[in-house]
Amino acid sequence: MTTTAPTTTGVPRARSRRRVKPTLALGLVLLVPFVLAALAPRLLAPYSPTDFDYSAILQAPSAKHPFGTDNFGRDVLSRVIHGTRVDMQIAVFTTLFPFVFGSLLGALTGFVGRWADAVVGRVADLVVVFPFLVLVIAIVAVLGPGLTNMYIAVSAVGWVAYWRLVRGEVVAHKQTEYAQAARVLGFSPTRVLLRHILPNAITPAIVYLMTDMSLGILLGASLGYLGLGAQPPTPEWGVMVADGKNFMVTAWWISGFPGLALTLAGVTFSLIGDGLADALRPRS
Amino acid sequence: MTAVEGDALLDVRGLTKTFPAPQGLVDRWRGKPRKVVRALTDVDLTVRRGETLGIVGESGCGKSTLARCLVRLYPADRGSVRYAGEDVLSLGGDELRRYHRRVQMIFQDPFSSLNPRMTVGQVLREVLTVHRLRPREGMDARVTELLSLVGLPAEAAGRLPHEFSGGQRQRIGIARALALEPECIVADELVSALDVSVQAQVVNLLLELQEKLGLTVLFVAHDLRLVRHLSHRVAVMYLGRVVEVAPTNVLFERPAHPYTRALLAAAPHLDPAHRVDAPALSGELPSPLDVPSGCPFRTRCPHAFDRCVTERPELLDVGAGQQVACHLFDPAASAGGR
Amino acid sequence: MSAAESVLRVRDLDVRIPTPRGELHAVRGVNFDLRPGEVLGLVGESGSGKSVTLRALLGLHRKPVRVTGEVTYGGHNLVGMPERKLRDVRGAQISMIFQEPMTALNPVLTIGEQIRENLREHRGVTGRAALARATELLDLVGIPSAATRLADYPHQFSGGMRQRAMIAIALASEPRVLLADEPTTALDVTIQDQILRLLLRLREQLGMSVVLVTHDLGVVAQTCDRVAVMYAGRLVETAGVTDLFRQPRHAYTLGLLRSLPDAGAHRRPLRPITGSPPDLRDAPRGCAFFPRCAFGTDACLGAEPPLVPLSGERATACVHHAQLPAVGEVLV
Amino acid sequence: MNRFVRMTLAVGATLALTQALAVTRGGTLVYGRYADSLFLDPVLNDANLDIWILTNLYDTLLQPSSNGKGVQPGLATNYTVSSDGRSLKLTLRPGIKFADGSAITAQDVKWSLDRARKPDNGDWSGSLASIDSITASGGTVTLALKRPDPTLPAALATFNAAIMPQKLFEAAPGKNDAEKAKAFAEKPIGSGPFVLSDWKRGSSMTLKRNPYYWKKGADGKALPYLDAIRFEIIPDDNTRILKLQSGEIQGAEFIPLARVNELKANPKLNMQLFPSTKVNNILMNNRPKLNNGSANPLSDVRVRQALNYATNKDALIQIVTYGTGKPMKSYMSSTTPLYDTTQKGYPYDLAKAKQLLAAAGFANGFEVSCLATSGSADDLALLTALQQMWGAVGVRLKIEQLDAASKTARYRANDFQMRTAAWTNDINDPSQITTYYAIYDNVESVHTGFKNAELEKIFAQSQQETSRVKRAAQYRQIQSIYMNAAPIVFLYETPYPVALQKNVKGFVQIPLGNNIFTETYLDK
Amino acid sequence: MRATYVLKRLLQIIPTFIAVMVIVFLLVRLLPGDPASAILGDRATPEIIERTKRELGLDRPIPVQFLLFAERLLHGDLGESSSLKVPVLRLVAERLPVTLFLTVYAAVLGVILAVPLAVLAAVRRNTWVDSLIRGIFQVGLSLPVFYVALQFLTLLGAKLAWFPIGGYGEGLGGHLYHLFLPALTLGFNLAAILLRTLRSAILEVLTAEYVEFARSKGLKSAVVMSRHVLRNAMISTVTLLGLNVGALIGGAVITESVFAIPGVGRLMIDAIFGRDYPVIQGLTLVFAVLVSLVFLVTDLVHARLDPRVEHA
Repeated sequence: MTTTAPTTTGVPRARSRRRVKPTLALGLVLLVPFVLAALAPRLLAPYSPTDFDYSAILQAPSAKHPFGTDNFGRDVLSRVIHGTRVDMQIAVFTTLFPFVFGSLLGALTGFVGRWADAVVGRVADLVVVFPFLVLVIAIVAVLGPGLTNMYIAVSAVGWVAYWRLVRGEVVAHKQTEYAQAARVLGFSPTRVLLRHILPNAITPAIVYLMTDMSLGILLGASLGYLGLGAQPPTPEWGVMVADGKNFMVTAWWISGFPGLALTLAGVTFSLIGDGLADALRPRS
Repeated sequence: MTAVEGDALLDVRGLTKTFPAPQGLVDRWRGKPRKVVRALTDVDLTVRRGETLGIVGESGCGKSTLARCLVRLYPADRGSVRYAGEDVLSLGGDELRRYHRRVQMIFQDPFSSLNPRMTVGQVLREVLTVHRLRPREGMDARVTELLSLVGLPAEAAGRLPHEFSGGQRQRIGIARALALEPECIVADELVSALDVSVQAQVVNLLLELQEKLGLTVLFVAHDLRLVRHLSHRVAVMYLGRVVEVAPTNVLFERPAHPYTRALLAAAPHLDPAHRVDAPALSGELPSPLDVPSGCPFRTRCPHAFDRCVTERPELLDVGAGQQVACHLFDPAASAGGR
Repeated sequence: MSAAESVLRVRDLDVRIPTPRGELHAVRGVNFDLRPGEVLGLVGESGSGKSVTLRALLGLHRKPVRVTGEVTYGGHNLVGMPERKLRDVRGAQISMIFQEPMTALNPVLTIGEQIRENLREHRGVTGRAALARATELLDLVGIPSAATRLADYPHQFSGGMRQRAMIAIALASEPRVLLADEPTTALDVTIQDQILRLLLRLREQLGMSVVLVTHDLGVVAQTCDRVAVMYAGRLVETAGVTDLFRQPRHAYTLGLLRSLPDAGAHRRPLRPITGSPPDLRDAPRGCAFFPRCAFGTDACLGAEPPLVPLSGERATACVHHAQLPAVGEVLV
Repeated sequence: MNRFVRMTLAVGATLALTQALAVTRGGTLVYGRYADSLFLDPVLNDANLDIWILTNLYDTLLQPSSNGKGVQPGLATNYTVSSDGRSLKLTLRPGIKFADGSAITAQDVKWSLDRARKPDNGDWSGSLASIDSITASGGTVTLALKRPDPTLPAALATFNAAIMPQKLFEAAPGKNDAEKAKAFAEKPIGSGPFVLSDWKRGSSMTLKRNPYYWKKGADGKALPYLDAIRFEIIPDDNTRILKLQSGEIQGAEFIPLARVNELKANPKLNMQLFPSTKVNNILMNNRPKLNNGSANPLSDVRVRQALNYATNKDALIQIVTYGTGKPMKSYMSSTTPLYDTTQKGYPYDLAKAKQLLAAAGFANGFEVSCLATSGSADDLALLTALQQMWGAVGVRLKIEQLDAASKTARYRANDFQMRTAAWTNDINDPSQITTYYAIYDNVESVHTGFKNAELEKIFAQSQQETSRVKRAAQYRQIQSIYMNAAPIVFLYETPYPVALQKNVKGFVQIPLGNNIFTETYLDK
Repeated sequence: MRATYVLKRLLQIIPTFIAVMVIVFLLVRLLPGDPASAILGDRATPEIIERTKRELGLDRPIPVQFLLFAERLLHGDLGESSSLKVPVLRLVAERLPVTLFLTVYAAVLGVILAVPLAVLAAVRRNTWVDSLIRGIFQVGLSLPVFYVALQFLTLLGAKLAWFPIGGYGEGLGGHLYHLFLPALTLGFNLAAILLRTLRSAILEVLTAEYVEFARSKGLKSAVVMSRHVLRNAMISTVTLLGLNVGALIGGAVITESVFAIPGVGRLMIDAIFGRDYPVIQGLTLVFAVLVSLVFLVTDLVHARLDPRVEHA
């Protein structure tokens, strides 16, 4: 190998450490309090989220009650903290099934193509014709209000986004030369799909998962606000905003802090999503 | 500069491949026949053991489709491909896997031909594992061996594709194909995405490996200079057909088909002294959705006559191992326009 | 070559492109003159800065890319000229065509609209006259049944036709200089052949000067009058086209020519340039080609060798230009 | 929550105010309601949503007197009862007209009353049950009675005895009375001070002044003063109040008690707490099994008593009614005649509650669900408070939020375990609420399923009893039995909270709940 | 635009409508118990339920039931509201215009907000202007619609009294005035969605070679921006707008509830609390038909804007 040997210096140095993007870092930092509150609300919350204190009704934020109290004397801070678990649960449960089911289906139909793809495509087209919230509300109306039925409804509708994303990516990646190479190398279709195509095709779905989690929280809170989601006295942020709306003028803190928590949670997931989009993009 | 006179390793007969063109609902309801892209039409070709067969042609001529049909990436519509006597198109399961061990493909794009999430070592080890080519203990040694075979250092195994230059990535692609210890390599535009100075490095590697491992190579490219340099024989394709096959020196020195002649003339010559004012060929390539009747080249051919419209010319032997699909060379016909 | 007879005079052109991993010094002190009616080839491999140079001539770079130096046209320096004034030159006096006609034509405007837009802007021609002129232009670039095709959208054209249409658009203002950025790279050989001939014919007919950026030495040999070779953001050699191919005066040019397959050496190993080009985020010390050069000595290190004039019209930045063998000579 | 016979009118003072010297005529009053009416037929309707505005559309022969103790002339100028008490003769006011200008005849009266007393027609036919037959001639209508009935004049002043135009009703499309009623009620023509002019279901209803109304105002001209009333349906309490505060509407009903003090402090508003006969309680399903077949812990009287003991009424009054209410000590309001002042109710006693639950085998409590009106802050406040209180004895309360209409529907089907409820009398007599709350054969004791033979026997006697003293003794017994059986959770009595712009005068919601706009005007 | 393309798209909508009917038909059959009781509410007597069953053909096999359902639909019969006792079609006819007005208004406000800011953010990319705009809309995307609505209601409506608290108003001016806050609530949310995509669309177009070509022609910046950049970026905006009509309607459901606007959104919520299944069914159908029509229009507009579509 005399003439062809390239100099080894030609191989660029591996840039082993990737810098974590500021958006991702900020998102992860913001996520910490939510995770803590969701995992150990009892340790963090100074009071019970449901106990009344008639001696402390509608108190403005103070050292004793940093977020004030509501019309039953419940500590708003404690309710917001306990609400974290409910809303994080909503974020996860409204997205997990759609993500898993939609992605798998997308991977399969995108890879196999033909009639399976066409059939699922038609179903998906149909589902998106129904406004998301309307369909979820209609299903909840039929099944009855409550978180479980909300999850069922969201799952029935939410998979489409993931199916589209993953299917599109799989179709695109199926055409790439590395996927073709994998086939020519004699790899089984399962291996080509799972080992080669899916890891590359799933990225947008993971990024979307984050956005979807914030949308899931918003949806859960909206349904809670409308009385179709979590039921009182569950300290769910949307329900809390609804509880506090009569006091918007006289006691802004009752709905203000849960509203703030909702927004912050949304921003957190969006930031993580944006950050992940950067971090998961393969270098080329 | 003599062609290798080996036995036929790959024998392609009447290979035809079409792709359906998208069709609207309305047209379907009206019962309009579905349009198809004619990628390959009745392709006959023989690749001999140990030789490098160059396949040239412009975009849309079907050369990449042919390559992909040969490695079973695309199912063919019609025709046969025999590899060492075995019917390739009917292979399935383990048989197909064994075929792929013998016939490998190397791809064009150094950026997309490697899975961006797998290190070079993982790429190579996966091949070895799936085909059970090495026991676990011997795996690392083999990976190093393969890397050094293509001129890459052993530490390259730990890196991801994006850490390599284009030329290095093509080397990795070659190593991946070589991991299977194939007899035959189908190289689709192997170096066309690389800069000239790097092209030469990869070309040299290919030459060297071919010598060392006795590979048969199907070299698909549009760069005539490269094809001329590397190939023992060359097949020229136009609109899904093979229009001429000949030993390299014959083809470049005595091109027979009017298209081959135009193609050679159109390729910019490196000597500024050889300048021509008029273009070698006028007109544009017809749509592969709407291939002309008879000879596909007749719409641009300066010699076209009536028969070219009605009758499709067959690939005929014209001596010295040269085959041409052109009515001008049909001894049965009176017209002789050479 | 005196400045007076040049259409375009480029001096000390520098382009700096900020990237996440540091500033890319893409063009470094480029000097050249474009003469009336000539085709100047700007040759180099990917990343050599040839396209960046071309865009800098027209001031197409946007913030945060920094361009310094002089590009003199008609007595004015185009670098740093306010956009409003620049527009009198850009597109009017100097036009440009691009590599990918598919992406360089606006997909939502018809070819006719895209030509007329130019006529209106620079020639003040509108209405029926514009239509007639547009037809004439399409005809000029060899598009059959030009009048009917004005209403077509770019996607309805074939690749070659699109490139012709783009040339027609660029020529609408009857420019004195045409900048062509790899105009045939995306095309097939036979179509490339047609387009190159077309460019040469139009150059004759319209008396334009052309700067042709390409990486294809064959295209250079067949099209250009003079050649400027770029490597790592610098011009390393300029020469008349015949001289260049006969006797390159820079080790890099020599390497390029040598790495090409030679008709006489069937299936013999080629002579590649080893290694790969430097990363322009770190300024090279000495000659940028030194790490890959077979002729390099300590003399190549130190200051980066400037482009020095040789006999005739030639100039080179190679310290060892006198020692370089001919293209065909075998190296030891 | 509804049915009522009206007549208390403990509002003389308020009414007197409306007789102030200068009234302003004209203008449209926009009034925010929490829900829309459903069926504007005086006989066949079944909800307060209808009843409380019906008398604005349909007038009655007699009207409740302004002091609330008796009746005053309406469409009839006077009535006379025969000496044996078995006949009642009414003289119609001359020249009275329906809203379309056609005359109101004695035949219309006979037809209307016959329709209203037909036993199958609606929930209120019982109030006219003593009528045997009706004869109409010229300007008089004579009612022949089966037995003497001292409550009949009051019944004739009640919404279901409203006078409707027979011809127009019968001209309405439909095969039978129910279908005709439905068609007619879409665009009813009545005899009241207003007439329906536009109705967008569930969003707004506009009533226009009836130019043919007989009653004269303080200025000597025909009532009503207003040109029109527009009811805007704003289910959300907060939005309703905000719209009132911003002046977009001039009145809003069902102000959450939590906000009474805030609105009282608003100088632009007149926060009214109209005295009422309203009692707030929680109805319990006393049946052994629920509709879905599961066992019902509430069927055990000890459990029901325990829940009553576990309910801290004083705390609820503070939390839920913001001090505006008072504890309920009988099933009837303390404003109802024959209310027994010696009743003690259920004091707050957790120990007793626990003991009772343990005795009933629910030492570890149980889960129970309660229907609530969605969007009602009061219901939510009440139930979240009860969740807390009952949680102390292990009872886990689930809240099921429903809109008013379907909540009613659910309970009518006995498909509930508990529901929030409130009652307002329609007639100034304890018999009505007793019939509903304690007598099984009427509506299964407001669908609780409560049935007590002794109570029913005493009640039957009381219905014949003319001596007020004896009747009071009977009612004391009835109230005691009911209290011990505890078919409901006794909560508190509350007023009607209505907030108005300062310039809205002469509006009154009578203790029976009816919204009276007849003499309402917008001051300059 | 070629007629065949329009025809093609129109034909494609038919199977969608049929499938939508099937889904809506099946929706109520998900209910425990029989649909007749659901439709009539719990107060219906067994006789009435039986009669209704016969009238509605509910005693027939499911496919026949569906055909009957479809037939009634084709005659414009959406059934009768069980709580309000009027034909659902009448309710829809009364209230749909309100919702349409609101959503179109919101879409217009959204576009007015998003387009110039997206252009600004794209042109000034990676500067503080860009960060600020993106930050604001990032938060906007995370703000619950009902919360924004409540804040607007309280601050701009009640406290400052700049805008009415709710209602629909009279006449065009009245509608515009009354629906400003709800439309802004929705529009802001929509703008947040649009801005993100539009900004990257503009960025992508800005780096497109045809923009460079346009600049090399010496065209004015404004011409380059409007003719070349925006015209192409608008294609994705229109598509995005169309795709988000569902989100807009969902938002309208919430805003109408908060602002007491008598539209179909509030009707839907009222119907759910009233267990008014005919209304839920009818509205779901109406919404789906509406969305598919919007998709159709979007496609046609897209084809109009992008000549590549119909030729593909």
